[in-house]
This record gives sequence, C-alpha cells and structure tokens, in this order.
Amino acid sequence: MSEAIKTAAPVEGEPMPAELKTAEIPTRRGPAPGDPEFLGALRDCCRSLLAEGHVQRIIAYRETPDSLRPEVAFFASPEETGDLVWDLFCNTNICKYLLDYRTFEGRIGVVVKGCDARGVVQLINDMQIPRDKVEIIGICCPGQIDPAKVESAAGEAWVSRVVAGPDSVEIVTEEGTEMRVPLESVLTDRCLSCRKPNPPVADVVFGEDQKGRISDEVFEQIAELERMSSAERDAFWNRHFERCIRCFACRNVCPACSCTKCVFDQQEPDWLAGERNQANQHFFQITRAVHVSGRCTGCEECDRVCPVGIPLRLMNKKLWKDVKDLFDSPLPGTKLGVRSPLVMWDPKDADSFE
Amino acid sequence: MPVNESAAAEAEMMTEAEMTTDGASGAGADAGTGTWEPRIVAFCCNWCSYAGADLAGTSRKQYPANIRIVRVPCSGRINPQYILRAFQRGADGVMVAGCHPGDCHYTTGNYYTRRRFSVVQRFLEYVGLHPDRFSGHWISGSEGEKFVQTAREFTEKVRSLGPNEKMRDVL
Amino acid sequence: MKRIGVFVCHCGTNIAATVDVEKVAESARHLPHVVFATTYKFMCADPGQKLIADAIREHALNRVVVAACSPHMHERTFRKAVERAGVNPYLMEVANVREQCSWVHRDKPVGTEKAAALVAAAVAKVARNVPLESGKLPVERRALVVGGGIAGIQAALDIAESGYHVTIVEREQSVGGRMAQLDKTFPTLDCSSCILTPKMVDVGHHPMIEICSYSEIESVEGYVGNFEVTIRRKATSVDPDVCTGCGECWNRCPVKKLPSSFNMDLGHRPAIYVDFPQAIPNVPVIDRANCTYYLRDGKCRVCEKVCPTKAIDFTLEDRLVKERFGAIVMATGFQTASLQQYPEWGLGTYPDVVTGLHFERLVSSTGPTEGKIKRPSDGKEPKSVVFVLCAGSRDEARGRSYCSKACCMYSAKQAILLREKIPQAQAHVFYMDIRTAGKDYEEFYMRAKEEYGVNYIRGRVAKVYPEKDHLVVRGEDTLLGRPVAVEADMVVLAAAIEPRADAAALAQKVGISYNRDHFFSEAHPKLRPVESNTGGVFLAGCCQGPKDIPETVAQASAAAAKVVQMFSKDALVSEAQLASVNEAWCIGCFLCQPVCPYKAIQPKEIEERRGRDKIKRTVSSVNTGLCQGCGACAVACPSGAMRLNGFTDEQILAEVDAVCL
Amino acid sequence: MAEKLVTSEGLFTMVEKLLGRAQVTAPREENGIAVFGPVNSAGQVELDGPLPVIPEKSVVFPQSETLLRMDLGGEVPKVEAVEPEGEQVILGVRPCGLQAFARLDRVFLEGAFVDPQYRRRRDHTLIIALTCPTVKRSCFCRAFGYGPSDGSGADLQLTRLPGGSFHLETLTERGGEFVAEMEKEGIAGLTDAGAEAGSAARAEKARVERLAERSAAAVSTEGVVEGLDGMYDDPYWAQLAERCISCGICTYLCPTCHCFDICEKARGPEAERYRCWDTCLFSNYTLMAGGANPRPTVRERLRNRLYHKLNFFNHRYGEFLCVGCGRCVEHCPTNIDIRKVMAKAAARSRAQGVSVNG
Amino acid sequence: MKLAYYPGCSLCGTAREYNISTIKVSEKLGIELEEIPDWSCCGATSAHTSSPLLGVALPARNLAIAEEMGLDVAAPCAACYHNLSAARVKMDRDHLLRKRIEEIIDRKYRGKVKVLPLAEVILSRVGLDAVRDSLVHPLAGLKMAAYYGCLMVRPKGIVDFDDPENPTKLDQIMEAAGGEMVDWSHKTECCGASLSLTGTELCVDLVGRILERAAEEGAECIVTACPFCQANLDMRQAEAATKLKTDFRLPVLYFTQLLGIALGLPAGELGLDSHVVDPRPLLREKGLI
Repeated sequence: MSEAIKTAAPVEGEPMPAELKTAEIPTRRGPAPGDPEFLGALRDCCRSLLAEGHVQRIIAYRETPDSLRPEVAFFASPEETGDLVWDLFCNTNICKYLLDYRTFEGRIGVVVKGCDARGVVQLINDMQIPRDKVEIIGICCPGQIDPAKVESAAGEAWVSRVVAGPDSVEIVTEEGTEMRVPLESVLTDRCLSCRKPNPPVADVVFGEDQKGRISDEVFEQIAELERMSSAERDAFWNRHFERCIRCFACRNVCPACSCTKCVFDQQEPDWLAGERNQANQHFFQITRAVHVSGRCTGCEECDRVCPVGIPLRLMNKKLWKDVKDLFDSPLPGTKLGVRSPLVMWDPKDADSFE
Repeated sequence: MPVNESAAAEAEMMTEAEMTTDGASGAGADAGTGTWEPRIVAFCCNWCSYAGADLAGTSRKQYPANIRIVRVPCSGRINPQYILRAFQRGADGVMVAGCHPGDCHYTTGNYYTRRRFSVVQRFLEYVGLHPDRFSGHWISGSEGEKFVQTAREFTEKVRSLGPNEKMRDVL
Repeated sequence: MKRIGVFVCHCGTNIAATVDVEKVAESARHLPHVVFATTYKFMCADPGQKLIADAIREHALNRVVVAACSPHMHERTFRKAVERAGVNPYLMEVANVREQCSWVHRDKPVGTEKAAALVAAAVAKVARNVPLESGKLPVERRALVVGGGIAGIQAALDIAESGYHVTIVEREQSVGGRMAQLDKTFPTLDCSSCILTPKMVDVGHHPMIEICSYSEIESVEGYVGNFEVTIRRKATSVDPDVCTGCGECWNRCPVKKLPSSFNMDLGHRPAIYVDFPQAIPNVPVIDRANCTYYLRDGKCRVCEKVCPTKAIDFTLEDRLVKERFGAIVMATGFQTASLQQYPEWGLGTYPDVVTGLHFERLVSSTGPTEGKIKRPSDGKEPKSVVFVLCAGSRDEARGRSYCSKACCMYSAKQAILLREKIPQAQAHVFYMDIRTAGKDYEEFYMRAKEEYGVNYIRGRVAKVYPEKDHLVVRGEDTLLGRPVAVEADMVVLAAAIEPRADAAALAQKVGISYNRDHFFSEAHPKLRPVESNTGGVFLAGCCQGPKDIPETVAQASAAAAKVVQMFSKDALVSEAQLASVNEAWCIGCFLCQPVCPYKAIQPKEIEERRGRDKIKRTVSSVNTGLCQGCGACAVACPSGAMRLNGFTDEQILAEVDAVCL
Repeated sequence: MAEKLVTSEGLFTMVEKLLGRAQVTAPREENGIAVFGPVNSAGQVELDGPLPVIPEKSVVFPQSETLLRMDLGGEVPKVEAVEPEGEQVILGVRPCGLQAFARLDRVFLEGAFVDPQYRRRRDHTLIIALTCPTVKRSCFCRAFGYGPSDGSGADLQLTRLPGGSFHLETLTERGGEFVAEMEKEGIAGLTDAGAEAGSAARAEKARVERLAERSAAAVSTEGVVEGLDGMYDDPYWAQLAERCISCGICTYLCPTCHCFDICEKARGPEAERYRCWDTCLFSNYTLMAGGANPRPTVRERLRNRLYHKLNFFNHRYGEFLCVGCGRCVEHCPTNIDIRKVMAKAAARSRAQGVSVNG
Repeated sequence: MKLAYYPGCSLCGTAREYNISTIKVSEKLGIELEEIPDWSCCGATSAHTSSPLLGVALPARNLAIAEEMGLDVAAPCAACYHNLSAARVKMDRDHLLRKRIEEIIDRKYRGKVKVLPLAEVILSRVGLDAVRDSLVHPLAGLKMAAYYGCLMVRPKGIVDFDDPENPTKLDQIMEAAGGEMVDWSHKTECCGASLSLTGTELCVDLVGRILERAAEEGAECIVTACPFCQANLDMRQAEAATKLKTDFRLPVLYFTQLLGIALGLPAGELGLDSHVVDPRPLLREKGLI
C-alpha cells in the first residue's frame, strides 16, 4: 500500500480490530497434507486446542463415507475430533460460518486453506469478528479436486476411493477398476489459477508454502472482453445473466457479504423486484459485484457454487484489476487492519470525469 | 477502454447548427412531432452543479429539455445503484455532476465520488453499457455555460445512440 | 393518510410564459395522494404563502409541493410558511420549474410536459418525507476575523462593540492593510491614514479585540458555531509585552537596504522593522531571512544591545495556537495584478512604469520620497505622467474578464494629486469607459477634468517604449480616430485588483467555495452578499470581489451584523437533514466511518433481544452536532443501514422513478 | 400404442418442424452446464448430457409470469387478466420430470381452486419424454416407486438405442396425432419400429432400471413419514441447519417445488401483477407486517423444506414431494443430503418401534 | 529528423540568399529537408482579398501533398508560414470548409500535418545545445537587433510561433550562436512593407522609426526571418536616413546567414553579396569573414 494514500486517519474512538497480532506467520508448523502423519497431526492439534480450552468450537470437515463431498462440521468436544478430516475434496469455504459466532462466548478454531484464510482476514477487517476470538489453523493447499470431474472421469462406474499423489490422482471404482489421471485434469477450476494457496495470517500452519498455479487465463478472457465492442459485451453478459435463477448462493457464500439485511432482501426501498427479467438480473449482478469490490478476496467460491455456471470470476477479477490499477491497493484479506480502498481517497487519484 | 470509433465519428459529423436545436421533452413520442426523444437523468450536487444549472437558467441559456435533474446534497451521496435504477426505469442516458475536486462544500465528498465512479464507469462499460450513455462532470456554481454545453453534447450523443434497451424495465 | 397539496407559481410571467401552469396543476391532480392542486401568480409573496396556509386548513393537507423557482431561492421561505400553518417544514418539497425548466426551454408544450414531470418527482419524493426536527447546537460566542485591513478592522470593531470577543489574524507586521498604503482617498480627498489610524488605535486598545499580527491560519476544523482554528503565530523575535516601540532597534539596525514590500519595493527598510510609523501593534518584527544573526549564526545582535527594555529574544519559535470560534469573517483583501502577460507596457523592464499602488507610495508623506513625486529611475520631478486604466481588467483573452471597479476613481484622484503637487506637470489618462458609479464620484471626475485639466484620451495603450530620456506612450484616440503618441516621464498602470495569491488554498482550508478568478463565492449575489455557502463563514471587502473603501466598510459592518445576529441567539439551529442509523440493519462494519469529513461517526454499544437471549453488539451512531448531511456515509454503507434524512434512498428512488416515467 | 423408430436426423427435422408451430423447450448446454431452456434451432438440443440443472417445471410454472394488467389512470380503472398463449413442446423430459409434473398437477389442478395459468400451459404442452440415459450415484428415483424408463404422464417417449437412433413410443392419442402429422409431412428418418428395435429399446430400459436400482438401493421411503412425525423438535435439525447457508439452490433446482410470491409492478398509472418463484429458505418468505417472522432462523426454514418434501405433502396427497432426481444433493454448496435425512427419519421410526407395513 | 521543405516564391526569387543559407545551415545541423514536389503558391498574394476560399485552398494543396509525404512542413518565409498555418487552423475549426476544400484541391486532407518556421525547427527539434556544440566562429562582439515583423507572430491563435508582444526565439538562437542581442521595443513594429509601392512616404517613415530605435539601442545590424522585412528595411534605409538627417548603416541579414557564418560555412556560399547595405565590411571588421 503506497503511503501516498491519505486515509482518513483512524480517530481515537474508531474501533480498529482489537489488537493486531504482530507476528503474522507463526512459528508452529505442522506436516504437509501429502505427508502420512498429516491427518493425525491435524486431529491432535484440534483435540488439544479443545481439550486445553484454547477454543470452544472448531469448524472443519467431517468424513462422509459414501460420497466425495466431506461435510462441514462444528466440533465442540475433543472426542468428536476423531472423525475430523482434511483431504483434497474440502472445497467449501467455511470462513463465513464465523458470522454465526459473532455473539458466541468463547474462541472458535477454523481449519482453513489459503482462500478461506483470506476470507477470515476480510471478516476481521470488516469488524465482524475480533482477531483474538479466532484460532486460525492454516493449511498450505496443494489444490482442491472437483468431485464432479472425478465422477465424469469414472464414467458410469461409481467411485469408491481417490488417492491423490503430488501430480496425479488414482481413482478406484466400486467394480475394482483403477485409473490414473493427471491432477490438473480434475482440479477445481479456481485452483488452476490460484496464486495465493498459503494462509496469509494463521496461528498454526500445516505444510510448506506452496507456489500455487500461475495462469493468466482469466485475465486474458477479461482483456478479450474489453476489446469487444459494447454491443458484443452486452450480448455476452445478457446470455449469461439470463440464466441466473436468483438463488443468492453467490451472496450467501461470500465472506465480503456480511450484511444481515441485504439490499436485495429489502421491501422499502424496493431495490430488486422478484420478476425475472434482464433489468433485475443486471441490477442484482452488477450491484453484488460493485458492493464487494475493494473487499473481494478473490476466493471465487461464488463462481464455484453458482448452479447455472455464470462466470462471476470474470466480473470480480475485472473489478479487482481496476481497483488495483487505480488505487494500487493489495489483494483484500492478505493483511490485517486494511480498509477497502473505496473508503479512502488520494489527491492524485485518476479522474474519469471531465 | 477503446474509444468507440463509430460514435466519435458520428458526433463529429454534427455541425454547430445541428447542435443547438432545442430538444423536446423526453422519452416516447415527443409532444409535437412524434419523433423519439432521449430521456436523460442528471444527478447534480446541490452546492455546485445544481447551482450551475440554476445559473444557466438565470442567464436564460437554452438546453435540451431531455435533461431531468435530481438534486442530492453532495456528489458523494450518489449511489451507483441509482444509475442502475434510472436505466431500469427507462432513462437512455445518465449524468453525474459534482463540484471540482478540492471545491467540495463538504471538503472530501467528491473525492469518494471520483474513486467510486472511476471503478463503476469502467464496470458499466465492461458489462456492455455503451460508454456514451453514462458520463460524469465537475461543474462549479459559476459554470452555467459548461452545464449547458455538457447538457447539449450529452443529449446529442445519446440521441445518436437511440433508445437504451439495456436494463430497461418499463411496461 | 398522506394528503398532498400542489401549488404551481406563475412567477409573474417567468414561468407562466413558457409553461402552461394550469395544465401542470391539472396533471398534478391525478398523482397519488394529491388532494389539492392550484396555481398562483406569486407563491413567494405574502398572499401566496397565505394561500398555502388556507389550503392546509381547508383540505387538511399534511404535505406540500411548491412548483416555483430554485430551492436555493425560496425553500426556506416556503418551509417557514408551511411551519406557520402547522405542518412540519420538512414535509414540503420545491419543484424547480423556473431556473431548470421555464427559463431554459422556450417551447411551451415541451416546457409544460417537463414541468409536470418535475412536479410528479417532487410529489413522489414528498410522499416519502418524514417529519424532521432541527437540533440545537451550542454557539461559541467568539469571532475570528481573517485579515487586518479596513474590512477586518471595521468588522472587528462592530462585533466587539456588541460585546463579543474578536480575534484578528493579520499576516503582516501591522494591521492597516491596503488602505494604510494609500495617501488620499476619493471622492473627499481626505487623508487615508487620518481616517484609518484612529480605527487602528481603537482596534489596538479595544478590550474585546485580540490582534494576532504576523500570524496565519494553519487549519480550520468543525462547523458553524463550533469552529476549531489553529493559528500559526510566526516568531517575531521581539517580546510584545516588554517592547515599548521606542524605535531604537530599527533605527540602529545595520542592515538598511532591504526592499520594503509596504512601499512596493520603492523604499528600503532594516532587518528589524515596523511597516509604517503608525503601525499597530507598534512592535517590530525581525525578518529572519535577512537578519545577520540568523544568516551568520549569532553575529551582530545590535538590536539586542540597544534595546532599552531587553525585548529582543532570538530564540522565540513559531507557536501553533488552537482556539474555538463561533463565526469567521474573511477579510483577506486583494493584490494588484503582476501584468506579466502585458510585456508591451514594460512594467518590470522600464523603472518609470509603475502601478497605482507604487504611485500612492510616491505621493504619500510616509512613503520613500516623503510625498514628493519623483521618477523611480533618476529621482527627477516628472513633467508629464500618463495613467493607463483597465490595465489587466476587462480583458477576457488574458484571464480577467471583470472590471476592477475602483481604478477610474483612484486614477482621477492620483491625477489631481499630481497636478496639486506639481502644477506644471501634465496628466494624461488613457481610458475605455470612465465608471463613476458612486455618490459624488461623477462630480470628482468633472473636477479632475475641468479644475485640474487632466487630459482624458479615449483609447487603449498599444506600446510604451523609452526614447532618449523619456518614455513614449503609443495608443489610439478613438474619438479623433487616429493613433496618438504621448511623451511621458512616468506611466502609472491602474493594475487589476485580484485576490491574494493563496486565496484558493485558504478557501479550501476554511471550506468555502470560490469562483474562476479565486474571489470567494457569496451565498447569493443579491440576497446574501456577505454570507458564504458555508454556515458561519462571512465575507467582507475585496476578497469577495473588487470594490472601493465605502463598499468595503459597508460590507464589513453587514458581516459583523450577521455575526452578532448569530451570537444573539441562545443556541444555533442545526441542520435537520442529517444521517441516522437503522440499528437493526447495522452490522458494525464501520465502512461509514472513514468517509465522514466531519468525523461524526462513533461506535455505540447496544443490547438486543434475539430469540430468548439478550446480546450486546457494537453499531454505528451519528453525532448530530458534527454531521452536516453530505451523505457520503449512506453510500459507503452496503446494506443502506445508514440513511440520510431528507435524501433517503426511498426518496431519491421515488424521484428517479417519477422523472423517468 | 404404436412404436416407431426415428433416426437422430429424423428427430432433428421433427424438432425443426415443431419450432415453426410452438415454443420448444429442451435440454441445452450453456457454459458447460446442461439447462432446460427454450431452443430456437434443433442443433441446440442435447439429449445425451447429464440431468439438466434448471428443472422442467419452468415450462409449465415459469419463474415469473404476468397475471393481471391494470390501468388506473382513467376515470374507471381498467383491469384485465393475462392468459398465457401459444403452444409449447417440452422435449427430453426424464421420468423424474414426469413425476414432478404429476406432483405439480396434484397441487395446481386438484381441489377447490384450479390455477388457470397452470391449466392453460399444461393443456397446451406436448410432452416428449426421454428414457433416462444417465443414472448417477445421486439419483434415487427408484426409491419412490418408479424408474428411469417409466414414461407415464408423457405424450411420447423416446429411448436412445445403441445405434444412435431413437425408439419412439406414443403413449397418448395426443402423442399419436402428433406422430401421424409427422408421418403425413414425411419425415425421412421416421419408420415403424421393427421387432429388434423394440427389443433393443426394452434392453436399454432394463439397463437403466438396473443402474437406478443400484443407486437407490440404500434409500428407502420406509418409515420416513412416521419417523418425521416424531422428530419435529429434534436437535438434529439445528445440527443440520448449522451447515446450511440458506440459499435458494435446493428449492429453485427442485422440479417439484411450487411456492410463489405475488408482487405488483407499477409505472405511474399503469401496473402489472405477476407471480414469481419464492423459496421457504429465504427469511422474507415468512416475514409478516410489523417484522414478525414465524421462521426466524435457518433451522426452522430448512426443517420446513424437508418436512414439506417428506411429510406434510404425504399427509395431504399420500405421496412424497421428492422424486429422487438428486439435483439438490449434487448442487448444495454445503453437501446437505436429503437421502441422509430420510435414513435418519427411517431409523428414528424404527427406534420408536412404530410398526410399519407398506 | 526529416521535414517537408516549402521554400515559397520569395526564396526562389528576391530572397535567394535566404534559401541558400537555409539549406546550408540545415545540412550542418542535421535537418533533412525534402522539397514538397510540385508545390504551388502559398496564397500570400492578395488572393485572399478576392476570394477567401482561394486564400485557404492554395496553401491547403501544399499541406495535402505534405500529408501524403507524411512529414511536417518547414516554411522559412514568414508569409508562407503564416498562410499555411492560417489554412490549417481554419480547416481544423470548420470541417465543412475542410470537406469543401478537399473537393476543390481534389486531394484528401486530414489535418495531421504541423507547420513550423525554420527558427522553431532549430529551437524545438535541433535544440540550442546542438547549435552551441557545432559553433566554429561564434559571432562574438557582434551586437544584433532581432526584428520579427508581423506575419510570424500575429494574430495569436492563427500563428503560435512566439509571444505576439514580446517574441524572444530569434534572440535565443542568435545568442546561442555567440552574438550579443539588443533588447529593443520595436521588435514587432510594422515596417510598412505592404505599402512600399502604394504609400512609399509612409513606408519610409515606419522604416526610419525602426532603424532609429535599433541604432539608438546600439545595434550594429538587424537580423530577421522574413523576406518582406529584409527587403523593405534594406532598400528603404538610405531614404529613411536622409529623411531623418542621420546616417545609420545597419546591414539587414537573414538569421540563417549569420548562423551559417557562426557554424563555419564559407561566406561566399551565404549570398552576402546581394544586399543593398553591404554587410561584409562590418563582418570583416568583426573578423567573422
């Protein structure tokens, strides 16, 4: 953040996040996910946190025997952590559950990969939960696997087990057949261009810092869109927005959307009507994107959960690119205590007005 | 954003004479001749651009009646959602006007306007709104002429683009 | 039940000429909640306001829309009228169908349709207005006057005489400003210092007036009634309490030859100086940039040695003083234009080409030549002097389109002074139009022409160039229709009056607006000439626009009256249209806080029942004393929990919907 | 009923002919996702893809449709009902879709009030079913007493044969009329199905039935209704709801969900009244004037949805409101699985020893 | 850097020496001048009084050809520079006129080409440092008065070469050439050239006034960049001297001639022999030739 940014200096009374931990990356490190003792070490860590009363709840994942989609679980007692699990199918971003714990007496542990951790930091920066109330158990994420891709790779057969190697994946089906496919072919879309797989802020971190996968595919698509004429872009977005069924899943998973009474749910003023037409689709999509701009951590959970496959990442990343170009601000969620650049100003700001 | 060649060329074709025709009232059939008239909503900040518009009035400067002004205390009060609402309800062009940076009656109001709309303007173009349909201006209380000039140019630009279909939700 | 009354004004013919007011009223009758609609010739006049009151009573109206001139003109008037009739003043909206409709669209059907739409918008908005109460604000009954010239002095005296404390902040060593530099004043030719110095003495000794000379405004925070101003008391190196002003130091100071800016660099002054003999406060200051003690670390110290009362203290530093004021009067005066864009006149290249202020110093008894008019080049007595009017003024192409108002008169005065002091000298005046718009001004101009034989040549000066030992002024005599060349020993340019160089920066510090030429903008040229757009800040003198001394003094007293009027009330009525928080929707993210220019947003602990248990959480809250109602916070708040009363989202959306129909 | 064989080209031309006369809705592919939506050229139809995400109900129960049009400007306010017009054809409905239509018919057409909009659309929609080509692990249609080859409720049924062409059965005389028309217009690929085409179709049907049997094996509706009767205040719902983010995916993707909201849309004197889908997962669904809300937290809302699917509907209509299509299982962002809820309910009913017989 | 060279009729006629010295100086300073093929009159004649359209069309044709060459135009003669620049500005402001002119000259003209007097080329594109570096005989001790005249500096907006009231660019160039410039008040005073035949008496008065001021300020010669001024001040000098009963001998040279000497070009090639008031004695006296 260049010091040229003249933020309205925090005034005495302003409630900055309680006390910011100075050492952001802790000393305690655990084994990496690929390592055999990883799961045991993770369970021990969680159990001891609960047992010693450091935390009163841990949000993580629980094994689901017959499906490749582990359930989000809320562990309250040390014993329960027996079936805590963390594998490469933990796509769900669990940081937003912290909002249900705003008034919870006690501390909460969260097992988070890089993108989830940025969500936690953003919630702290938005003052939804104080930093000292969250125990961040970070995992350097090698990339998550998309269960749908594995199932389509297995075709008709049912998948019983998946063994993930460093760069390839072995799929074992119920009928006993085995097949090996490259890891890249089954990774979740967002992980293919994930630049920051490591939690920026954590109390304990499992695994060494991962490089992540650098791919400018999204930005090339955005550049290509920018080169189009406005009529072509209009057609492009009309075709995608037309499919939106207004399920609001993208809003409900987003760590930057922490309002209890969202503008889309309000009757007075009547911002968004129920009718499904292009006007309301545009209003919803544009307003959602603009509201989170400057605070969107780029976790692309919205893009992942959208049932009708609207390319939300093309909108979020475009806004993020513009905010970065215009105000030279860091990726939200990477540093504690950082406010959105849209609530600051600088005399030398670019000016799009005449 | 690459300047849209066609619109710039069309605007250039206008001679001075065509520019000063006194536009008629608003969207839909014009009161007299039945030709289509663009509807333009202008959000003006009370202290500068609204006063500029008033000055244009006191100096009896003529400008197209397509412009309809909504007064806000400061350009910092203009929520980007109002722009979307205006287009939803049938506006063909939306203008935002505030005090020149540094002159804001509330000292920093228009600095936030500048930041918000430098992002929102690019994003509106990105999702396919024609760039000539939305524009922002710094117009001070003593710039009646600039208000008139901006009103005329913007109306002609929008007129050349025809009715806006994007986000339109009228019966 | 909302019952809205619509009143469409004819405004004589201003509206009715290009807008069919009956049709507008008719179309308004069909709008939702409108139960009464009528038109009247002059809504702002007494019968018009009475019409509103009667209609409210007869039709039990609880909301009113007046379609008339700009809210800037009569929003206040109609609010009071509605309040007198028992309806909350904020349940009234003005539709601007004059400045923004009838005056700018001549085509009647077009104007009528637009007026109807603007009325529909106002009706839609007023339907969603809620009654608002304006709050009470404490008033700091102390006034700040920025600038110690005649405007500042007069304003300060009037306020102090009404019993309130006044602080004058003057940048120079002494108060007096431009007027102190003048010799005689028109039209009475009485001596400037004779009428100024008594006022300066009054200011110097008035118990309620504190003079901060050699000081500048560092920063201004707060708002009307509660300004917090930081004043930078520049270090004078002289202790004012001890110094008696005996003059030993500035007479014996070895550094003699510094150019005296008070004398427009025609005379000299020592390193420790007072601007002019009648200076108030009569305490010298050390010009640290040229004093040997500061230049050659600690040498000289003559002034310290000779000072009988040991008042010199080289170690004094600048002091930042923070004080609270209820009102500010801006009286920062003017400077004459540098005329660099006019090389053809040679101001700055030929020494005998000077401006009006230079001439004043030459002719003034306290000036460098003790009142004897001498040519700056060789000190000879000029036998022919050419005065050039509109030097830099009324010249759109080179930046100043306005008329500087006082030059015609002071040039005539200077010509008379020249003829009095050097009877055989000949005075020529090149002019475009002589403007004598004041009492006894025309007569004064006639005396200059007939009694003193000043030669007026109607035409602009094209070029001034030296020839042998004198200057040649080439111009045109438009009445004779031929070019003319006048030999002159001196040329006096009536340079344009412009605001101080740092006027814009100061305006931004205080938070007032200024126009293209950097003169401070008055709230309304005719109706509120001495108020700025910012509450509690008033304007007096040339900082608001070129004017002569009588007008300046009148404005100063007017500004003082406004300040006293404000202080006379027990509390200030604060803005009613302020921000307020819907605590149920607020999630305590405080995105609203950094955008508030007045730091009016603080956290607030609240208790809430959720289900069976009670929970405590932090939400945002607005300090109605500080909030000025700009609305930046309402947009920064994603959920709309932060609302700006008077301009809520519902109201603005209602307007947008109605306008787009 | 008559059985035909139609090549994929033949089907292609049939669709082109249909396009001329009616609004055709079929599965098509958008940005890698299969959705049911209007098609304007036969090429867009994708019959082999996975189960479309947006369900078939949008044809007969669109997400928003205008009910009334009003003009209040004049002396006498004018109000006129808006009747849906035109013919519709929905192609590629799978048996779970057909079952869903049957559920919607129970709601919209039975009882005292028949929904005119639904009635009009339902009567003017030709339904061409498709034997389900792909049964996924998340499908459990068999659990509800029907299988992926059960074409009941459709006018025609297509079954993809290994060779690429389709076996076409006409199930209603409306379907028959359509086939006759097609024959009259001479569709090249349309011929009478020979014996071996019939047996190939039956073989294909058997194949998918076996697959469906396997995926629904672990799922049974035994004791679900009874189990739920006893666990309304069970803490299980709070536990389950802790994971739910209360979005609208499960309800808007569910082919049988039929809740809607009615709103007005005013533009000056003119206005329209329309209805649009609503979901009990949103808090606004039960928000009352004054701010009261009988279902304030996610727990009540999630419980309500599951009870409506597996209990309330059953008490009223004697059948489940779930057809086992698996969309909610696959697309729930936090993997809440209705099959597990059924298993839980069944276990609870066994534990309470409630005797269950068929 | 390369420019389209527009000599104009004077430089091919009476102002031949301005043409030679311009070409020589340009070579020395690395300015590549490519003469505009088939250039025609620049409209400086009284054409524009008879038909304003013609006054624009004539220069416009040359501009169009230069635009086809893709080069900016260098026009040493003040009158050519004035008219080419005026045409360009008028067509920029009124695109209907531009379309009309395109029909007349039957060529495309898009207004992409700039017009520069030679002095501007030296100042902004070569740069004074380059001039100082390539000095051979700095004009030490030579006191010059730079005379700008009218066409190169007025009216503002049509020509923007220098400040209309107080131009200094020629002074800067000649100072860079080592000369000593006189600051005098009649730099832009009218010399009456356009009345030299119809109002000779008045023309002599105006010339006399200019030369008298220059002499009074101590100038030893006059430097100019306009064939009109050079011819008029040079030819009328004798009559003016007799009329004012003084005898000043002020050679009137083109700035490129003196610059040529300063850059070490042989005097013979600079056309110093074709002046009424012979400059060579003064130059020899100063040791420059």
